[in-house]
Amino acid sequence: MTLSHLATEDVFVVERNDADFRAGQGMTKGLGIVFRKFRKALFGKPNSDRADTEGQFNVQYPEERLAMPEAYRNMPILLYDDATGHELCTSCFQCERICPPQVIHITQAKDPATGKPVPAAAKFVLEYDTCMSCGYCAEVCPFDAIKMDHDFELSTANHPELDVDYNRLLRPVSYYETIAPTMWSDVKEQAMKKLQNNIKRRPGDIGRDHGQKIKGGAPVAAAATPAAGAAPAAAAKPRGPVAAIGKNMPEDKTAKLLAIRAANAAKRGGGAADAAPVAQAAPVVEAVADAPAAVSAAPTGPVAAIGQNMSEDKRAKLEAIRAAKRAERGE
Amino acid sequence: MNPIAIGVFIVIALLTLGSGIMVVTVRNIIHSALWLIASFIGVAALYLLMEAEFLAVVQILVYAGAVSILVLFAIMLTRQVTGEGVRVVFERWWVALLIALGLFGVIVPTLWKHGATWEEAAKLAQVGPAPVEGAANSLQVATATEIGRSFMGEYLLPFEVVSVLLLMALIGAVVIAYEERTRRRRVLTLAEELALKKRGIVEPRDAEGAVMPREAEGKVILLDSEQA
Amino acid sequence: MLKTEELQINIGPQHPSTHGVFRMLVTVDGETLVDLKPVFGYLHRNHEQLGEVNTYLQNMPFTDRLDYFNSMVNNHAYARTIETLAGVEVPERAQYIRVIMDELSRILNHATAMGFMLGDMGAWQTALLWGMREREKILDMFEYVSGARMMCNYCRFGGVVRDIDDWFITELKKLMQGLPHYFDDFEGLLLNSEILLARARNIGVLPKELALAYSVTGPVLRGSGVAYDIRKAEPYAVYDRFKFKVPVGTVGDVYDRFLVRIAEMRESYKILEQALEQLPDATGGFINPKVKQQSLKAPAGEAYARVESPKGELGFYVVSDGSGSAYRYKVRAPSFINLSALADMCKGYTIADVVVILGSIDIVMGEVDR
Amino acid sequence: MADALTQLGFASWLSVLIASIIKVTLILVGGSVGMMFLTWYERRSISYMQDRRGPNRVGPQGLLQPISEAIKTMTKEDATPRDADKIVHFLAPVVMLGATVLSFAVIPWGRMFPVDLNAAVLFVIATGGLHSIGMMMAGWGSNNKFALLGGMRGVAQLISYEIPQVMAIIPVVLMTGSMSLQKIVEAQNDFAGLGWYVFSPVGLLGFALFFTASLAEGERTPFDIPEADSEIIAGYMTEYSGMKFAVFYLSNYMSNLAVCFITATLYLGGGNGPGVDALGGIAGGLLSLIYFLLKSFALFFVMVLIRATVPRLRVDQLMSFAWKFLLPLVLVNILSASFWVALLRWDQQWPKLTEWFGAPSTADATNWGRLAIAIVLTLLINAGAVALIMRLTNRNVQKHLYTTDEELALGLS
Repeated sequence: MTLSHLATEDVFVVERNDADFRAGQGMTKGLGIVFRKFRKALFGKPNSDRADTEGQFNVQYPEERLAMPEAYRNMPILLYDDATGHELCTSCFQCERICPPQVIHITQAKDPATGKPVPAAAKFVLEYDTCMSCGYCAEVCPFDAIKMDHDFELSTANHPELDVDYNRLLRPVSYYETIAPTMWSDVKEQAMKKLQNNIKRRPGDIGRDHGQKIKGGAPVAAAATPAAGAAPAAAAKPRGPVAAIGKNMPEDKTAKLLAIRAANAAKRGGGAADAAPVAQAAPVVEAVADAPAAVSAAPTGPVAAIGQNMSEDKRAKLEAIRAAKRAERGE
Repeated sequence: MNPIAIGVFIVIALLTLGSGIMVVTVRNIIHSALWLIASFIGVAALYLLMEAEFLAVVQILVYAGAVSILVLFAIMLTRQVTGEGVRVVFERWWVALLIALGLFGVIVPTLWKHGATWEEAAKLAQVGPAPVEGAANSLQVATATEIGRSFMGEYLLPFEVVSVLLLMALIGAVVIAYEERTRRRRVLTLAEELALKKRGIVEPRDAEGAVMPREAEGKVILLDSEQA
Repeated sequence: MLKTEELQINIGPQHPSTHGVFRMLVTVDGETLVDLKPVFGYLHRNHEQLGEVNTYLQNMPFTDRLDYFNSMVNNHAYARTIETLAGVEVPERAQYIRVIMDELSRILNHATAMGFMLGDMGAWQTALLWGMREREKILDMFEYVSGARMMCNYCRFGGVVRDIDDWFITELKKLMQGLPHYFDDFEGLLLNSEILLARARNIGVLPKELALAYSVTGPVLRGSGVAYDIRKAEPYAVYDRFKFKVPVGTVGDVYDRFLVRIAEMRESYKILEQALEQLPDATGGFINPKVKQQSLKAPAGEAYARVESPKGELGFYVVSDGSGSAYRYKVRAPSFINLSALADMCKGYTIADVVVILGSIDIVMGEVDR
Repeated sequence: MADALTQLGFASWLSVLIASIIKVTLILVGGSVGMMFLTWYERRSISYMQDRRGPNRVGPQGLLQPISEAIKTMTKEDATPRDADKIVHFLAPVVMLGATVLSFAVIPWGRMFPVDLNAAVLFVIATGGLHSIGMMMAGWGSNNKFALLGGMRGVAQLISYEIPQVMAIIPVVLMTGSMSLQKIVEAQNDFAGLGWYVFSPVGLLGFALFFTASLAEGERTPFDIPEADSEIIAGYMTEYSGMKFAVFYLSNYMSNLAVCFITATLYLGGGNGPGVDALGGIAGGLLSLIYFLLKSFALFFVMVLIRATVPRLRVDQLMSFAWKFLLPLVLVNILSASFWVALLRWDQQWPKLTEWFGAPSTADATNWGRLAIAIVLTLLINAGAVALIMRLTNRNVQKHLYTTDEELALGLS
């Protein structure tokens, strides 16, 4: 009885070889194959070519890392422009609406003078612990402000830390360019054009008051107004890999101290003169944003140093891999 | 006789006797069996001390390794494992005492009369085992060769009688077990059930052996989460 | 007379070989199994209710989490249902891409499933790790196209989210160079191993009639000797353009299921070859650009679409009331239906066989409990 | 060693005591270090078979991994189930380890013999049999159904496989004429140290049978049914954790090591090999130790290879394999061994034959003709027996491949 209306030529019966005489030949063959594998893995060199089925395939993780494909998505991040420090996000709520587990919470910025909404987000909170990394937010964002990060080393002992706010979500555009060059170059022009339009509609420092650092090393807000005195302190909060959070409390404290001093100095009117120590304090954790500056300015902290070296290493390696891949693809 | 040997002997003998006493006084019947094993091993150690290596090894192999395990199996297969309510001393304890005394009365004089003293044994051990031909020497060390020769020569008849007895026990066990197996309830597999039904030989039966209704054919079992 | 006593054992929910949190309440007589009661629901995540709350697009990543080995196939089935419901055209190229992903999923699923089954049998993970090696290679490529290894979220209504490029094609060709070696090694390792034969032949027999009565699908059904494959019976996507055969077993035991899975991997390989050959000629883009993904509204009505998932017939049933989310949403999960036959398949065999039979059904608890 | 100490001026009892303590320490240290090496060796080689790398972080090439694991297990919580029989639960691993260590008392390291017992071969088997007590205690004392199942399975398996194991040794004992391991090693020293028993048909079959039975005794795949992790979690070890579990583990691997050592001694010539006699003295002893360890670890590699390849048997298949496959072959092997011994030494066995056919060769020279006859005869017997048994097994398997009428009839009553 067959249920199917399949033609007989479409069906074949698997061979069971039930009538064969068994004298351990099958087991011997298996032992031979396993021994061959052993020999090849022991004397052959490790490989990761997709055509190979022999040799060792491990990647020794902390030292060796696989190249991440550009499309890789882990957790969402927000982008800001390197040059002006303006965030790309305009709080259009598209991501908040599409997010399947609903972990994105945005508050729109308002013009302090008029009280009208401004195309920028005042608060942006993302619950990393509940995020399912589906990538819809990055997909729907019309301003290319939210993107998926490649950093997956996010483990922490402090669970509330995983409600990530604006300060720790922000990454410069140049960072995203390193991890996903082609994907960014596809949308770059359009995104930047939209950003320029939006900047025009942002009064004062709205849109760049979350501690982002423009090229040259100094936080935007610190040099601008005394009212934004809290900004450097906020900037001192680590916003690189979340893994680094909590490990550099001392640095945090010194940074805050320096920030307060800087604010005081700014009040006294000597803001420009004292910008340097602020810059020194702030970039401790700015590993991702501006590595060379950070290295030169880093006060101490073995933890921070390791973090910096790691990410720098990683970036260099990443770039090398990218280049190799591009060459491979014949570009 | 060096002092070490005496010390070791005393320790082992005390352990053996102590475990023997524990066997009959412990309430938990499994513990009792485990103490019995300890006692067996103590005896084996005593054999080893007497340089009867083969005997010692056989003692471990047969008694500690096999017989005691059979005892344990038998205990575990019975219902009451812990034996909490077991009375340790029975009313007719004096019968057991009499039997034990009788055995003691037979064994000790025999040993006294025919056994070797420590000094003789030590001398013999230093000289080395007696040559094979001198089988008449009753003091020789019990090696495997000697035991084998006496089984096949001097004690052939008792040996064969015991063998036949054991063989009978073996065959009996097989017969009983075989009968058990055929009578044992056999859980039908799905394919067997279906084959039976197809042939119309008999109604398939459920676990208790009751005939299952016909509508079981092609039944679909509703699982918990589906019902909910 | 000697009498044996029945013993009740809980196998699971925390047990090495229940493939997730699954409990089998087993009654044994000695080592022989008298009764088995499967207990599940430990992984219940309210998937179907969520599907009625979410919009159609929002539900796509949740389908990844059903059978987390084959998220590509789950996406495909779900997308097909919504496409049927909303009447969305899918370009040819997108269909080809979907087929390639489905067949890659099938290979990786069977490789690991057989590995896990052999692991349950006691073969110390060798077959499993070889399968894992191939799976990793395939997952790397999934990561390249979709951005994630397991939770791919790759399909969209009317196509897929990202086109496959030359890198993918070259890597796929490389991968396919290696796959036959893997099949050969795998077959040579265990297919004729005397111990495997002793453990698998005539164990867990599910006769044809009962397989149909239980409505099991996939390799379990084909192992029982019913040639039923949705790719042939109701060709979806572009499956009618490929030449491949449907392997079926004769006895319906664990060994037959094992053989059918291996044969299916080889057939999938053939499909991949043909799909790669025909892909350049395929018309259309990777996605239908006319479809409004986020605000897709389906007309009132109902739709059921199914695909041949590696585990069996995976179907989604969606009732729409005209709004942007489903009114009723139901998943026909192959693992769940196949699992319902477990209790009767195991009766009369020993405990050691139970785990092997469970392994040969190839369940994923994410799909069973939903 | 005791003599040397006496010469140094110690009292005789003291020297015996010191020598014993030194020996015991050496055995224990050697056994545990060997076990540690063995776990590393197994994990590394099985990794290579599975295209992985295995432990390579702790120490050079991961050699210190077992030490870190020992520290880990020692610092873990040592849990005892509430309703368990506490004393029995505690003593079970001790008994297991004790039984294993006992067997190391007689195991030779190359040509170094800790104790040369007359019944050494039997002693190893007997101490192996003591494992079943530990298993039973662990299974029963844990008050856990899985543990009890595992314990019962283990005991049944050990008792069943003890029989073919002991009987597989009989040919060796027959050929040597002694049960002392030292004599057995000496007897394999012909042909420039290559006269191993495994090169004779009797020894080859005996080797295969003994090794198979030892796999079962050491609970190695495909006979690791007492601790079948996919069925009964960890068998009798289910309720053990921390140090007690480590002791079980230690005893398991040490007994595997012992099995390898014994097999190498019985069939592969122990420390014999080309060049050992030529060197002599301490250098020869070292060389013999190296040969011995090489042989043993090669055997262990075979165990690992088998573990990486085959699934495990079912309980009933395990039993029928022991009783229906191994046992008949073992018996046939004893028969052919007696033929072998009779042919090679008929002057010692049957003086009548010597009168008729003349005295055979002297002890020094080998009688090649007679050796050839013996080889051919035993080969024929053994090969015939193997073929016959396999044929019967095949027929039996094929008969029971599908549900038969007889089986159905069994279900009817």
